[in-house]
Amino acid sequence: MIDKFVQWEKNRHQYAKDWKARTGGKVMGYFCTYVPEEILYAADILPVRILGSHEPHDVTEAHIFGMYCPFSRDCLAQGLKGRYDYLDGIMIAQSCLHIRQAYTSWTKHIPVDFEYYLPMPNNVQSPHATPYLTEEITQFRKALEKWIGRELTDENIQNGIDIMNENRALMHELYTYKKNDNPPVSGADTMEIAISQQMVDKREHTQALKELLAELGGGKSYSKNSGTRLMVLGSENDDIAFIKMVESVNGTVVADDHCIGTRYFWNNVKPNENLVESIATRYIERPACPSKDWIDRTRIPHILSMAKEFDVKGAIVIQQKFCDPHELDIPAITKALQANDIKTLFLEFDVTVPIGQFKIRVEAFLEMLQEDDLF
Amino acid sequence: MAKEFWRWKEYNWKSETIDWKDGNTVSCGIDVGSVSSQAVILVDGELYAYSSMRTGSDSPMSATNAMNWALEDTGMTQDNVHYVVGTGYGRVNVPFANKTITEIACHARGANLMYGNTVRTILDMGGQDCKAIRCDEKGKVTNFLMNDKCAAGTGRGMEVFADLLSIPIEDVGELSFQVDEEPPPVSSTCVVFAKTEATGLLREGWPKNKVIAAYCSAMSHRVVTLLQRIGVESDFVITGGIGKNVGIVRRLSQELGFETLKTDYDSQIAGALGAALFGRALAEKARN
Amino acid sequence: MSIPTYKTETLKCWNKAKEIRNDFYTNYASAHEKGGLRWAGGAWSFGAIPAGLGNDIFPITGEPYGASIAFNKEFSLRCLEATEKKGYARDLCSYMRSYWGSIILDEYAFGGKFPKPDFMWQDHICCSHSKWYQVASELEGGIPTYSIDVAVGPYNSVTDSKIEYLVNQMHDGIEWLKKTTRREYNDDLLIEAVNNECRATALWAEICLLNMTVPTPIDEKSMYSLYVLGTLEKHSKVVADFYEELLDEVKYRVANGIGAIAHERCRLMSDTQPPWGFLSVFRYLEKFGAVSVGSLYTFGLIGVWEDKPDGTWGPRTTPKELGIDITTRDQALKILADWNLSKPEWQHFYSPHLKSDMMIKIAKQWKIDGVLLHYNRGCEGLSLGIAENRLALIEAGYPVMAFEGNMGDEREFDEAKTMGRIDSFMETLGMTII
Amino acid sequence: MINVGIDVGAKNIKIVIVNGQDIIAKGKVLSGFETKETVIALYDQLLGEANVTKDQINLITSTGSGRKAVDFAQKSITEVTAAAKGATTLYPNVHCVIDVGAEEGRSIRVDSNGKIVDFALNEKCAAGAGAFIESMARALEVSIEDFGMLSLQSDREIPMNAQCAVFAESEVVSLLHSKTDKKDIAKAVNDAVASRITSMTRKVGFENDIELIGGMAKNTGFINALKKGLDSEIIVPENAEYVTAFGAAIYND
Repeated sequence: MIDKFVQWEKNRHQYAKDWKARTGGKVMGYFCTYVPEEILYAADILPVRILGSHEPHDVTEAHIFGMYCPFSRDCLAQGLKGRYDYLDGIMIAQSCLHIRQAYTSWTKHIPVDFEYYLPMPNNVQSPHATPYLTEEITQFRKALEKWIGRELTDENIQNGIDIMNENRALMHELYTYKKNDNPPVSGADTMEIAISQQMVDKREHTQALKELLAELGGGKSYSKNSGTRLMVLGSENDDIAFIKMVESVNGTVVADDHCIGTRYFWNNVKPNENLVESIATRYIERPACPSKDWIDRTRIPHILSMAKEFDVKGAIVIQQKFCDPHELDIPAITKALQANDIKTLFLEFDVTVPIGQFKIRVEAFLEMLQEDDLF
Repeated sequence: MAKEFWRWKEYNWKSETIDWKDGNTVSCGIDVGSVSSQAVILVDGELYAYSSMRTGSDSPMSATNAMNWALEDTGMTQDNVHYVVGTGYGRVNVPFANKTITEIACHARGANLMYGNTVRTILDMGGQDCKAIRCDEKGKVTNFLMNDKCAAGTGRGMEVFADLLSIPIEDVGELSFQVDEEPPPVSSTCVVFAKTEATGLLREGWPKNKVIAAYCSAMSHRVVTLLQRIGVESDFVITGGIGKNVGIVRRLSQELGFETLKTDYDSQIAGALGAALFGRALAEKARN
Repeated sequence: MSIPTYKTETLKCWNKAKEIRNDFYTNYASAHEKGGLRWAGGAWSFGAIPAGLGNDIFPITGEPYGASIAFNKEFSLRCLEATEKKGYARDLCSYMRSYWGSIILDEYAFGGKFPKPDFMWQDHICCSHSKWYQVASELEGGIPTYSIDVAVGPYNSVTDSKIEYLVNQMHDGIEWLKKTTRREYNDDLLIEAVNNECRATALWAEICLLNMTVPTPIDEKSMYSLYVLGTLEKHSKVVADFYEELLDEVKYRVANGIGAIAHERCRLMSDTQPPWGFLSVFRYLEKFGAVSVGSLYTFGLIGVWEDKPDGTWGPRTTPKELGIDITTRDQALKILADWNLSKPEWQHFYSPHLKSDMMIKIAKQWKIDGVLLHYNRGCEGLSLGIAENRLALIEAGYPVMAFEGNMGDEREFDEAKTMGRIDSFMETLGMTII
Repeated sequence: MINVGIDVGAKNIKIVIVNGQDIIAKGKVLSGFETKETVIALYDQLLGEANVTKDQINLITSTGSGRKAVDFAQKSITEVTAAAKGATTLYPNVHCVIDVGAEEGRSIRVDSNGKIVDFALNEKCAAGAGAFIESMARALEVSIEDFGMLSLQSDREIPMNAQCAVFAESEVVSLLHSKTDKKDIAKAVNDAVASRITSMTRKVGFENDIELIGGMAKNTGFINALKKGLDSEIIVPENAEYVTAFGAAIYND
């Protein structure tokens, strides 16, 4: 069953092309998980998150100054190389400045039929953020209606909400299995599922998840791994090769706080009479991206409770090189974790990671966590 | 390159007092580093013999060579060794290793024996990276940090320098103090550019010693910042090749305000020694 | 090529500018002695609002303070390293790292211990701005902090709901200020401050406009020391009045053909903050007869502009000039929000293409021969999209020299290499040292 | 008219003596520390080879990072200008000059008249230059000459992460330890440097023809990687490392 998700993730572009051919629908490429996909599903548009490919490239230096995060440069590279040539539209929901550059260069050099910048508020801790975002999503809805040439009814919106909610709920259920002493799904496989969740039609993804969960319910396990329980957290991370390496040296990734993974699906829309407002509320209240986590640090209690819930022994703190928002959180989060007897290993990610050099650190970290009697 | 000034001397040593045949457990640690490889042989935890050699591009070979050289005129053969632990960059390629353990754990363990159980902070300046390690009284790692991005402050950097100035690497430290006053540190962070900067200074007529001093202080300063990020707690020691470079060691402890503990052991064998100690524990564990 | 020669004269109001700057930093430090209050925040923050708490409220703005630290290389390095030791990344905003370092070392760049603010008042223009003070507050052991989100999109897309989002946060902010400082709030002081801010920022634009003249009356190197006052207290009467005085002097220079440099024969513009410790770069350019007449940064960060009917750029018409008499708090806040959202240097946060258009506009209107782009590792916000700006400028036919550096971390600026690069660039423009 | 061009680079000093545009003598020597003395020695030797006397020399032009040391040169120009001049004189259709020396990589875009339109240089780190290859060659224990050939025998793609020469060296070491074939590593290194240079070249924007000059022009594996990266043919003049000195020699207002 896992293989289905792996295939989706590996052949993401082919999948989208086939989906288009099959449904005749439009595909929207999006940056950042603050994009309200509910509205896109309401409009029968397939949202596909723009991600990098983890190959060294030499096409972005002319467009993005090298001091910005490698992930945003890797994303733009995919566009410049024509890998997303099937997109009908491109959009971004406002978060950090880094990824914004990938979007602005994209709109200039890889023009598409429809482009949209959604000014997602940063002050999510202000009571005025929700009404403001409600209005912005309403404007976005109007722009979409204009583009697709039809009105979006409340039934459509409700439908979009249902599709997203069901899929997010099932991911939650999957994660409950990762609380087991021997999680039936490895961290690497979980990541495959989480990545495919952001590019595959949620209805298909939901179907596959149901089948997988049925298997797990029946006691099936896809993982022999029962190593040291680890949490990964920090910047965007879809580096499966890295997770595989960690699990190859007897670590097991059981939890995460990444925008691929829990931050993407942790909370759901609680529909009320004003559907758009209920969507806005969901995005304001979701586990925050560090660029929006001020003045209070809401991420710390969230991460600590997750670490407790999943019985985490150590945390690997991942940061995309030059990622300012995370650089501004990591010292505080590390301090909080260590104060709660959760040791941390900090690693800086680039487009590709030096597995060899990182392996030493991960192994040493695991040796540090292991209770052995060699002393 | 006529003479390679950057090369560390290769050497081996053997105890005159211990007869390995009297020992119950003979354990061996092999540290295949990126620049040099060491083999250490312990008899019941007592240092019996060791060797240090340059790592070749074929690491299994380097491991075997180091081992054989340590065994030289001991009458001991590999079969007499009960347990071998491999560590270092090339640890996975020690053909005859029973187990591998990272050099971070091994350096802490080794330092614990070499300098005593009061050691809390270890600076391992290896060939290509620089590790700051915190450990407890058992020599178990509690935290560690490695330098990223840039190699200024690694053994390799110093070697590039020794070569540029045609000064044997062993002499660099002492020479760096033969200056009237401490010059400002070289500003460039990139080893390659530091080299250019040094060339420039020499062209301006700076004496070699002064240039060396400028580089040593730049290097120790970079390392100090790394150490301070993880926090230095005494006792503080420096292992690895650079541990022998007084030019760095003295400046370092000066800036840190910490004296580094001295040891009669060769600071370069800390990793292999730690590995051998783990080897002994593992061997005895296997027995009972 | 024949080399022109112009009259030069040092600015008369130079010392006055210095005075105002020094007063600003001493007033902040000594505020408590006079029973006043201290607040810390960014140069972009809505300083006009705390002004409503009384006439004894003294701010310190983080960016110019960080720049002041950069001028003192010894102190700067100690600050940066103190911050690194605490585990903060070396590639973060160098103003912010210097500012934190000053707190950690508990040393004030202007003598004595670092004066703790009573509260922090910020706005969130880049990823770092609110979090700068989030961390600063942690380092200070917990200082009440308030920050306003202004990220509602470029000015050309502003709607009532966007303005409302800002204004609502401002209203809450005023209540928060009252609660935090236990002071009454005076709307008249707010209104006065808003009017001063509009006046000062429009005046600065008018001053910059005069740099269209050949020879340019003031060069960018001097402008830095003058525009900085706006980054300290753009809402204060002192600054607005000073800009009136400065405008008169610059007009006098234009009228009398007084130039910034003696042999102006090549007009450059720059972008992003310079490496503050190395303004020598500009001196070096003068040897070629090249002068930087400004940048979107010096023009548009404190200057507020608008498109004039003839398509050129000019100072934005102030509410007073429009005959608007501000009478209520809400009206003042709306105007303050709208005014700040129209700030040119704010637009590029949404699109480098908007910035390229403005830069090309400047290049045309100010008769620019070449552009120096400082790829500034120290500022994530202003370096945003700089690579696209470079492409656009070259496409528009302007020679560009890009150099990497850092406004506040000299370890990331290679002076010798940059000078070498300038040699090459000048050669390509057909210029040699005079 | 007999002119001289002296290129004082980070690693080598190159001198070219021309009669008009014909090279009548050329030579190179390690820069060392006594630059001026080294230059004079080589200069005198070349005068002999060309058998011309000092008073026959019309103009001496110095260039390169160490050009200031040549105080007897009447003229001094930057390596960017000299490289463009030399390269476009040899091949007038060239619109893009790539110059990769020991410690600097440069991409220069020129118009049809050989005028420089834009140029880019590698920043604080030496990863985009020859010194990088040197330290890699040392780690592989092969000569720099063999390095290029070696890399041609591989068709594997291994990404190199480290941008720092010394760190890349340790990455190479761990590749060696993981039993990666030398030829594959050599290719990975050449690809890494080529990709740096390709980026820089894309930054200045390139049109054909492209000409590669400087010491790295001897590294065939690098040239291949560069062709692949830019997806274009690349002209490599003979005596590629003398082109900058040549450009200085024939440069005059």
